Amino acid sequence: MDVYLHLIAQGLAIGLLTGILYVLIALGLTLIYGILHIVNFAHGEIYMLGAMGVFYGYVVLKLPFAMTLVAILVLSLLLGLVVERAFFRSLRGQWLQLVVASVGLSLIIQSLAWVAFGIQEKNVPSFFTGIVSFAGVRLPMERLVAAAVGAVLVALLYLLVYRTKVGLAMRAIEEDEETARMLGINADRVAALACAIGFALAALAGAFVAPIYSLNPGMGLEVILMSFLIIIVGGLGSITGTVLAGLLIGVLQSVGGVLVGAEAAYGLVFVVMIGVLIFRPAGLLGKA
Amino acid sequence: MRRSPLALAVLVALAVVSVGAPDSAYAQKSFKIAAIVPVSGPAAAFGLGCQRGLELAAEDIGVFTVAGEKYKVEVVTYDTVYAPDKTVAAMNRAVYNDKVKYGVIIGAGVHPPILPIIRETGFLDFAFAAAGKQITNPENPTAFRIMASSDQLYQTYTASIAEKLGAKRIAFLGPNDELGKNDAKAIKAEVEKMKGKGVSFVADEYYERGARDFGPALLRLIAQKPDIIDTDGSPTGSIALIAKQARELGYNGYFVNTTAVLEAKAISDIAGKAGENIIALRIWANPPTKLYTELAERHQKKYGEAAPGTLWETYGAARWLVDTITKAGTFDTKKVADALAGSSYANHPFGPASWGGEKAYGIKRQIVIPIPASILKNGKWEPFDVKSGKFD
Amino acid sequence: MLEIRGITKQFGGLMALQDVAFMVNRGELVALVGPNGAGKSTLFNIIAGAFPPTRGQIIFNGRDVTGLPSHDLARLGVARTFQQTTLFGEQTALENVLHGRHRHVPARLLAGLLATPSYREEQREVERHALGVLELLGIAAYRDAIAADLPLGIQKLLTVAIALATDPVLLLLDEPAAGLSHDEATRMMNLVASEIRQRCTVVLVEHNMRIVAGWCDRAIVLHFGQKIYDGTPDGLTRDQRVVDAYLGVAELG
Amino acid sequence: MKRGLLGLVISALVLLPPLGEPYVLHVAIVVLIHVVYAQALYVIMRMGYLSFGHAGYIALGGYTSALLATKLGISPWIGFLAGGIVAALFAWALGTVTLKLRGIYFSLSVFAFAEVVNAVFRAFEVFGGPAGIAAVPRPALFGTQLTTHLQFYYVVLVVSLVSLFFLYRLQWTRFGCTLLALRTRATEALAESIGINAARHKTFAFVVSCFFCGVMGAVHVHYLRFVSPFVFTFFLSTDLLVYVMVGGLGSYWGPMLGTVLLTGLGEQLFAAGYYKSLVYAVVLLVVILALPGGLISPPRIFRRGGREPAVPEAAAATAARER
Repeated sequence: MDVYLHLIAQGLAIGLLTGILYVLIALGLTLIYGILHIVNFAHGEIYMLGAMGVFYGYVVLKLPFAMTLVAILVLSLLLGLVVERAFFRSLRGQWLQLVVASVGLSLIIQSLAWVAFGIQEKNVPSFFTGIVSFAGVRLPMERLVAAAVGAVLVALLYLLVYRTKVGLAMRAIEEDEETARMLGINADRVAALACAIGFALAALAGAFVAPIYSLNPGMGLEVILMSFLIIIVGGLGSITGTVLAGLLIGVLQSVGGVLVGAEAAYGLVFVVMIGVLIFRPAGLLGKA
Repeated sequence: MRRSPLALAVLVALAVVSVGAPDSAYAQKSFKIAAIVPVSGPAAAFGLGCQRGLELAAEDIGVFTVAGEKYKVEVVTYDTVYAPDKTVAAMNRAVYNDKVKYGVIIGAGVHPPILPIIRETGFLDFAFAAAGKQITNPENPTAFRIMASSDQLYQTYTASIAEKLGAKRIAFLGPNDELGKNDAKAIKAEVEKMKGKGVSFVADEYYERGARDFGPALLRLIAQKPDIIDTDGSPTGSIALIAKQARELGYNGYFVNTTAVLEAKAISDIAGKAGENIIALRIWANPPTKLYTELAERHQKKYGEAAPGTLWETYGAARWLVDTITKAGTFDTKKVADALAGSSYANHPFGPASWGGEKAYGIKRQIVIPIPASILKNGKWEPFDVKSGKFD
Repeated sequence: MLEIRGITKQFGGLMALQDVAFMVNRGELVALVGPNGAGKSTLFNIIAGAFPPTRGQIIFNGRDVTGLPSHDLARLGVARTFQQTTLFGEQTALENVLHGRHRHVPARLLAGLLATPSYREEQREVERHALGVLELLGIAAYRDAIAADLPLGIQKLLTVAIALATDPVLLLLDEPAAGLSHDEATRMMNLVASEIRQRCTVVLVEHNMRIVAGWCDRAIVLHFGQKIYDGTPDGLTRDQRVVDAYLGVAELG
Repeated sequence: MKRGLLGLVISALVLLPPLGEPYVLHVAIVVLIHVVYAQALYVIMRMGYLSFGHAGYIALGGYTSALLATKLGISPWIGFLAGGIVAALFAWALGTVTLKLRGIYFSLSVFAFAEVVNAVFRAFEVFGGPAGIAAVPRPALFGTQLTTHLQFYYVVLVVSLVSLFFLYRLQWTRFGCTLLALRTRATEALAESIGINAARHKTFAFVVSCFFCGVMGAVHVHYLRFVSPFVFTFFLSTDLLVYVMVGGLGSYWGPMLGTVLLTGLGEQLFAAGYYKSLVYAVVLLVVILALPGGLISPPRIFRRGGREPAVPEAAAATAARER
């Protein structure tokens, strides 16, 4: 019994630490959806590029980590602006076309990445190797750090959205685009910005998980669907909801995995999602 | 509807690039060997190994004569993306359109739908698949397994490894697909035989292909206090993360892995010290033959990276095949199959090779080659000398 | 034939409607009047079955239809239009009106798949009827135009045509003249007051007094969710509470 | 004119194959199967719904027939129908609860359902587990098993022509037209107000769509003589979506066009590895950006009068915001 409790505690810890990584990836997705109403399939690819960026900047070119991060940040912001301008803007409002366009975009980035980066697994050495043991629950240092960074990024996003003029504009557009436009808000510019920030979040998420996992160009695909689940369960466009759902699903997978086995837990996550959609169609914190 | 000129520009540029994509060449008087393998997607590493193995073999074979006619080996690649339906498409194209009669096919999971085609057309299949009797059996006389099968690996090593390490509790963590489930059965059967010696199988868990978090599964396994965790055919990335995360959870026993595509450097880069004590079957710590070394160097030169583990067996099989064809003086796959099964081959990169498996599979279509065992120490493979059990 | 009994509607703490009650007789043309936020749209939507009231009943032809989903109400003969000129934008005017006939023709999927003669005849009949409605409102000329491309005035008429195609007993019009020019509004109301009301009872939401006074038999005034007047339009200007309610709102007279 | 062309195509499909190479027949079989999938998906896309999980219903159909044939020895002919019915039943079950959702919410609920279906097939040995079900028999006619490509081609041809005719006629029936009225939440409210029971219509449309996916899934599995959880995956679902959008929602012929072109293209890039998905994706993006209405609806300038692209911005914008 005691063993069991310990297992669950450990599972809970792992779940939360993994969940916050999910949150990082999903946040950008939900931000972009909130403003542009785009289900951005290419999001996972940006995450992958972020991770690869760390590999090539920090490991291959031996740049200082901070500098690598800055480079990734700048590049991802730019990429966001370009993609919004080149692909998303011309299709604003046509959600079917947008879904397909982002699928195409993700395919292009991924296949180019396979060609460019090759098939060998890449990896980034961990900076923090220690284990923090707390009441018999073992917490890897590097994951704690990543979780902390994640928390900081979430906080920053909150500040941006709820404490700045840009954020105000974003929320206005999310509420009612037409009115926002009438109020003289340059919706196109805000959309571009949202897209850029969303991309940056994804890239940074990739950058910070790079030392934890091994990297290959397929890694984006592996996270994107889970991220969709999270933003849906959390409620599209809701930051708090995304954070909640991310942690929830992380814990669900992990504790569920401990109790009924990873195999069953995998299915369980989807069952939960369908349940949420049936009983709270707008997601946990979505505006119905 | 607004258009985006910039986007179009970008795309046209891309289009130009992609039109320059490689396509299968059509040479005349050529002897086509197909690589029906994944060259894209997560399993690409395995496929490229086979493709390059064939290409290197083709170079070395050069021109050969059958019934007075001169032939040159031409390698034709068909991407299966490791998906059953795509494999069926590839097979149809190879067999019916390009009239290919010989080839390497990767994957136990993709074999069932093409076995009927193999039987109907007598296609000579060099199966690169660990799992199962469904490929190697009397019904498929033209299907040769050119790598050690799971049954073979586990029969050869499970007992002796446990003995050497004095391990009593053995656990299994494999991919949640036909390979994982099949190999779990194989290892359970082997551990059963050791009941007398007090060795027991304590738990089996499965993970989704491409998973990067193994925490829950590992927790359940480690709770059973295993001495060895068999990680099945988990590829480099997975085994490294499994080791890393298992150590983080306080496991300090051994791992056993049975895949050929395992990069010592990558593992120790990803897992650091945690990567120690991974025992790899099918990985050579020291080159077994001069040919092996020479191929490794040529691959590095030609493709600019370390050779994927599937290279050697494919190379060996291709050379062996052409030898047999030349001797038999015919391309008739049935005749060649019989000749091949009866023959043995001295110049396999792993050493002397022959065919066995009558006992296990009821037909002599399972390659029998030296199977290496290595252990990861200080980021390098070191020989792990255990006496290998018998397989026939 | 329509009786509103003590309808009360609360949105959270906000009391949108408070114990509103009145009758509408067959053949009448009644206006629901009130300044913005008076609750007329809320009441209108409750009658149309968009959402149920918190308390109270709606009796239609002696039958309690409170909280009935709108497609069932439509089958009983209650049709409505929407304030924001909703129509099937991607389809032609005629196709728009054809949808209106839905409740009068069985789906007969199998016959449709085989396009049996009887089915085709039925379909021609439906089209004839729909065209008739368009002619009635004088917009038959636009039959093949894409609805979204039509000018607002025509679109408004088209929304009425869709509703009218259902052969309603009671027609609910939500600000039919909103956004129309003076002439268009006049044209619309003339149609409502003559051709349309000959076919069915009409209740319309309106805050433009010119229209209420000009065309309606009766006005029911809501103010802060309560009924403050029920009588002839010309009585409106003499009623102190109405005047107070509209004080400062220059829509009177 | 159009009828003549159609007749020509059909008679070609009926008469030419005996001259065709087995490989050509294989391609024809695969294309026909996917055309039906795409047209079935088109039924719900016409009413503004998008599914990321139709592969799940295809799998249900396939597994049903495969299990019936291998475990109970029931004839595939019955299996095809059974496959369709099972898929339809599950569609009804899910549809009744999730079709009130719109936009991406619905799409992902179907996706989740498909994942659960696959997980279940994989988890239980009864369903063949991860290894799947091998040796699924081909149907027999007058005691002879239809094992050759040519024989099975005609099976596929008959099933697909019947399905396609049904789906084609469907959109011209009153039912089919009514579906067009349900495209956005706003028009749905209008439809309700004129007596259309939106929920019932949407559910039935979804059921029809999945029924044909189930039937064709069964045929597909009997062609492959195999099914496993790795045959009908999320990627099939997205492929179908891509076929439909590239072809265009503007008309019934759009999805068909897209499917034929893209599956054909795929066959030609058999060896290209990553370049395959690259070319594929480039084609896709170019078409979507240059012709948001798909290949079937060329830009306005080239059209005399004609219709709006099937999903005009206004309508779709609301659809996107729908909850």
